[in-house]
Amino acid sequence: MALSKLSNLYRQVIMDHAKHPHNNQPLPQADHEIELRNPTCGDVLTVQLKIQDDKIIDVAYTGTGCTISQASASMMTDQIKGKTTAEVEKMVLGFSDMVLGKEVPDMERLLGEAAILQSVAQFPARIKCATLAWKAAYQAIEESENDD
Amino acid sequence: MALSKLSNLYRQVIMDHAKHPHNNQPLPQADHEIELRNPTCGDVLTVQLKIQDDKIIDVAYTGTGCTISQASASMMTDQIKGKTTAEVEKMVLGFSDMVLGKEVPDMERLLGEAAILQSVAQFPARIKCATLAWKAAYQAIEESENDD
Amino acid sequence: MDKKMNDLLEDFPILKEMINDEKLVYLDNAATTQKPKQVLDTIRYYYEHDNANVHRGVHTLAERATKQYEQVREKVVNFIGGNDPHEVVYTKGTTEALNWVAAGYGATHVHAGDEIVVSYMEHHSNIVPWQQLAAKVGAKLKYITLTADGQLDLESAKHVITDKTVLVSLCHASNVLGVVNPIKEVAQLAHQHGAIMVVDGAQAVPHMRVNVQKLGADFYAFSGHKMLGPTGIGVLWGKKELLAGMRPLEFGGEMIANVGLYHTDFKEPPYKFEGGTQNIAGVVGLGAAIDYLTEVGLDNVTAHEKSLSKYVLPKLQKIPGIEIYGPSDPDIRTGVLSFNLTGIHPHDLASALDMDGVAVRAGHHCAQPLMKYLGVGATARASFYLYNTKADADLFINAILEAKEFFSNGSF
Amino acid sequence: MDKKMNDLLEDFPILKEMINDEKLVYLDNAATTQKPKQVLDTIRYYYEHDNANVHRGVHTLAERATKQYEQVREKVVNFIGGNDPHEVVYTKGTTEALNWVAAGYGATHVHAGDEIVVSYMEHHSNIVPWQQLAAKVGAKLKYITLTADGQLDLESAKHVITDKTVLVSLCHASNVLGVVNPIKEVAQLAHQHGAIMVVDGAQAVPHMRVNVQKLGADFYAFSGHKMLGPTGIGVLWGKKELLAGMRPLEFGGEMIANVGLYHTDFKEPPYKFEGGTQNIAGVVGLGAAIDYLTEVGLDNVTAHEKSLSKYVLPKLQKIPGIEIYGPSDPDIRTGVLSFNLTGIHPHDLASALDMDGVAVRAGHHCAQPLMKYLGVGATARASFYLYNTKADADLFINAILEAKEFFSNGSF
Ligand SMILES: Cc1ncc(COP(=O)(O)O)c(C=O)c1O
Ligand SMILES: Cc1ncc(COP(=O)(O)O)c(C=O)c1O
Repeated sequence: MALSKLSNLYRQVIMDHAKHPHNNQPLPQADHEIELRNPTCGDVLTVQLKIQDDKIIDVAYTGTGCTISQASASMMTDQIKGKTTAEVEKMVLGFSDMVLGKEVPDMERLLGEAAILQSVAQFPARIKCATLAWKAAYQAIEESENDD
Repeated sequence: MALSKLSNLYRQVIMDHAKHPHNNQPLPQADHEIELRNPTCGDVLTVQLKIQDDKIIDVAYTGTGCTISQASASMMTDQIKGKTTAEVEKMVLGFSDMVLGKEVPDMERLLGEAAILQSVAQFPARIKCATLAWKAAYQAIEESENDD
Repeated sequence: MDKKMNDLLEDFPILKEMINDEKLVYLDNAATTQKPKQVLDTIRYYYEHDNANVHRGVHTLAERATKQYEQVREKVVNFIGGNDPHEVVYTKGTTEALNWVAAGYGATHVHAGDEIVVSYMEHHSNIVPWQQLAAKVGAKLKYITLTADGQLDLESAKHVITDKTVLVSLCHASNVLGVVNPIKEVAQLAHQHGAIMVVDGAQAVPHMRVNVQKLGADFYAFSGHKMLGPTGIGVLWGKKELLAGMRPLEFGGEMIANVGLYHTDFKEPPYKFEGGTQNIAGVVGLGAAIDYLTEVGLDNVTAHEKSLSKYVLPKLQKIPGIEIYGPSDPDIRTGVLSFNLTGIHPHDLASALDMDGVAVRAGHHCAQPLMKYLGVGATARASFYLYNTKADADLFINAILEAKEFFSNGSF
Repeated sequence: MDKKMNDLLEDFPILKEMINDEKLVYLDNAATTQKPKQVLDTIRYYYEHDNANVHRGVHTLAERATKQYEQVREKVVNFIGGNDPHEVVYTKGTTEALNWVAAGYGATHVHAGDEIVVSYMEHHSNIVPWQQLAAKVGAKLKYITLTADGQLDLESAKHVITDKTVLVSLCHASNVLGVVNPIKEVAQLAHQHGAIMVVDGAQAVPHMRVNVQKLGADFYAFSGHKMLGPTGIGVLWGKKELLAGMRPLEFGGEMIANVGLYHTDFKEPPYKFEGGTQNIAGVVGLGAAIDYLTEVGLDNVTAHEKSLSKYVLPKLQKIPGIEIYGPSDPDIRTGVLSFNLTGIHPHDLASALDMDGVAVRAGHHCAQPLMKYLGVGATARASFYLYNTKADADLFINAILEAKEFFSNGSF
């Protein structure tokens, strides 16, 4: 059937994250927050961070969206928790390159489980869905740096 | 030579009118005056009329333009002098139909010498040049009727 | 029309395109339609034989181009039931047309305290220009509500339109709900209150016989690309008196009678609005699209779409967990079907359908206020047109069932 | 390029068109150019394989259309020496681009008492928008004069541009006088006084290598149809910071981030300016035109035009009773030649040339202030492009001589 290619995108682990997303709740102690919108579909995602000494102490997100944006947000929160802001910035750029189909050195180590979203590169219309949460995290960190 | 068709347009009598136009001076005793512009080429033509008891007592024009617009203005002034305003309105509509290539009943009688401009119909880009003076006369008459 | 159907399909080469190894089933016609050979041939012929700039030229090509450019005005006015080609203004599309009405007419005719009325089912292009206008002049923007099944609520219209209303702007057909609005009734209401009636005809002109005069429209806008024509061309039809009182927004080029150093006189409508070189080949292509639709017959187009929606709607309604927006009676529906499946985000659904070659849209369809009104973030939308077949409808339904299976049962 | 000349002519089928039984000699390129097969093929291919609406779609065609639409932005920015595709805004043409700068940037950045500077050689599209703006905000419009031989007078520019100047807008190349303006010098002058530099590049981009950054332009506008591309598409290039501070003028469709009932947030540039469905096929065709010009090489185009004007200018200068506007030195001229013959109105001349298949323009060339400045009502204009040949130039000169004979000696 023609949907076989679809299985490349909707891997079991992605479906699991989308159905049972991690860190999908408000973060009352957050000190930085960014709301981003996927203007094509109207989906809205809010990423909240608690940053201390340039480290992501905690992270969570709220908002609705498709499987890809939800799974990506869930994985993102898993992966960046405990990392330094510099590390996260590098991860976001790596993630963005990855879904654009570019070669990312050391991808698996850099992005952990989120590396599975590499398959989004074959579905260009879905790139914006995948990057939304990561972009929000990046912007929140940038904001935090401007605070200093 | 390829200019042979051109002789259809630029007949001797048209050239003569253009070179030595009739009634091509200001008309101090005029009681109606319309200035019209051919926006494509920027040519400006002012037609002045003296109307009494619904009759064109005198008519003249000033302004510059191409051979066709000059000859047409010159012939127009010749032809409408002494006619009633109703007759002139009919002439203008007939002239306009003629240069658009439509059948005009009794054309020669209606338009006199100006019927020679029929050939303009083969040069659609020049129709505006040919009709400018006639339109101005028409509008001046309309204006005069609104005065009453 | 069905008898001619096979010939008609031959006119649209893109329908043979393979998408993800499946034949294309193009159901995104509300976004833009495909173009028949006749339109593409006409555009090409124009460029290869007649291409020149219009109006300004004495030479033969300029004359040929000008003639065609002006003849299409006559085609347009006949097509939409107007009577004066000078009431046809060429624009980039519906969006530009509505913006010109808002900024060129509205800005001088709508004043502080006046009210502008739209509905909850409008496309952004028929909301945001009025928001901007309202904010600029201090007018108020009001929304007509919808009935429970997604039709324009005429009772609401009667309340919302008052003597304070100066302008009502509604879509003739919705790009989401598959309904046709009672423009004639609303126009009467508007006129009773001294307001003018603006109509967004983007989803109507391609699909049904439109008569702007019978509708009582004062301005009527539509796009070429949604009716088999090229992109970058649309029409603003407006009543002569209103166009005369409307300010042009693009100055320069051919819209001018006389330019002084510090002052300029404009030409009469429609020319005063057409500043700069227009999309001449687009105009010529629009003319070819009108010819094509006229040949097929607008009534046949409407009937064909209705027969398709009668065919597909019951099948769709039977799918468990589906929610379809707009009336459930196919008799009052157009070929636009918006829906959601429980537990499947429309984006995921659209990706799945695309794997089967089925092109549908997912998102807010440039109607965010309507989405909020319906309480959804987004929907999937399939929109049919004259070249779609029952086979397309079957493939569409099958693709949905497959996608549902894929996402619900984890068949991966 | 001359070696490739024969191949190149094959790319333009319209050049074989017979006009009044003579082969077309198309010398109206400043009005609009002809289109090579490659451009027409690309447009057709797009419609037959990839046509969909951009940005909004999840399906394959939408993705293909979007990709091409955005790739052309990169082509454009490379072509004109910019560095950020997001500084490229698609417009209907130069006229719309300049109007958007006037109404979208000027209306909020030009204030009462400020001065706007243009020159006497501007096209109406680069005069009337500024007149309108000046009238609206109470600013003053000032004109840089020309030297006796029709070049921009830099001394005048130095007097006219002062600390009161907030905006200078000049054509890069004249559509009448055949001159290229010293934009770089004027931009420096403007910047010294804190003014921004707007450039009307309609007659430059098709004919010479342009680098907006080296020129010091702040906004730069041009049209696709004058550079082998389709009608209905043009570009406004603007510096990021300036585009960010510029108001969009067409609201609706894809330019929106979020629409509430009474308020709307716009996207970032360039998207906030591109409201409604754009001329997508036009964009694709513009991309093909850029590819074609790049392949031929802009320097070759310039050299070819220069060689033609060097060839034809002396022949023209020798005709008794001719007056040619602009510099007499072919080394500083483009392929645009405006002239008058004593005793023959340019309209009559153009009709006569048309009988010989030679297409030239007659009129004010949308430059009425310049006509008044030159003290003429109208001129004839021949404008050459890359597909014109020395044979064309000969036919042109012969046709003039014939026409002169016809009108002066009464050979009829
Ligand atoms: C110098 C110049 N500026 C502006 C324009 C206007 O361009 P468009 O008609 O493509 O908007 C033209 C073309 O007529 C031109 O020659
Ligand atoms: C109802 C409606 N109005 C307006 C528009 C805007 O049309 P365009 O994008 O051609 O300007 C659309 C199409 O998207 C529409 O469906």
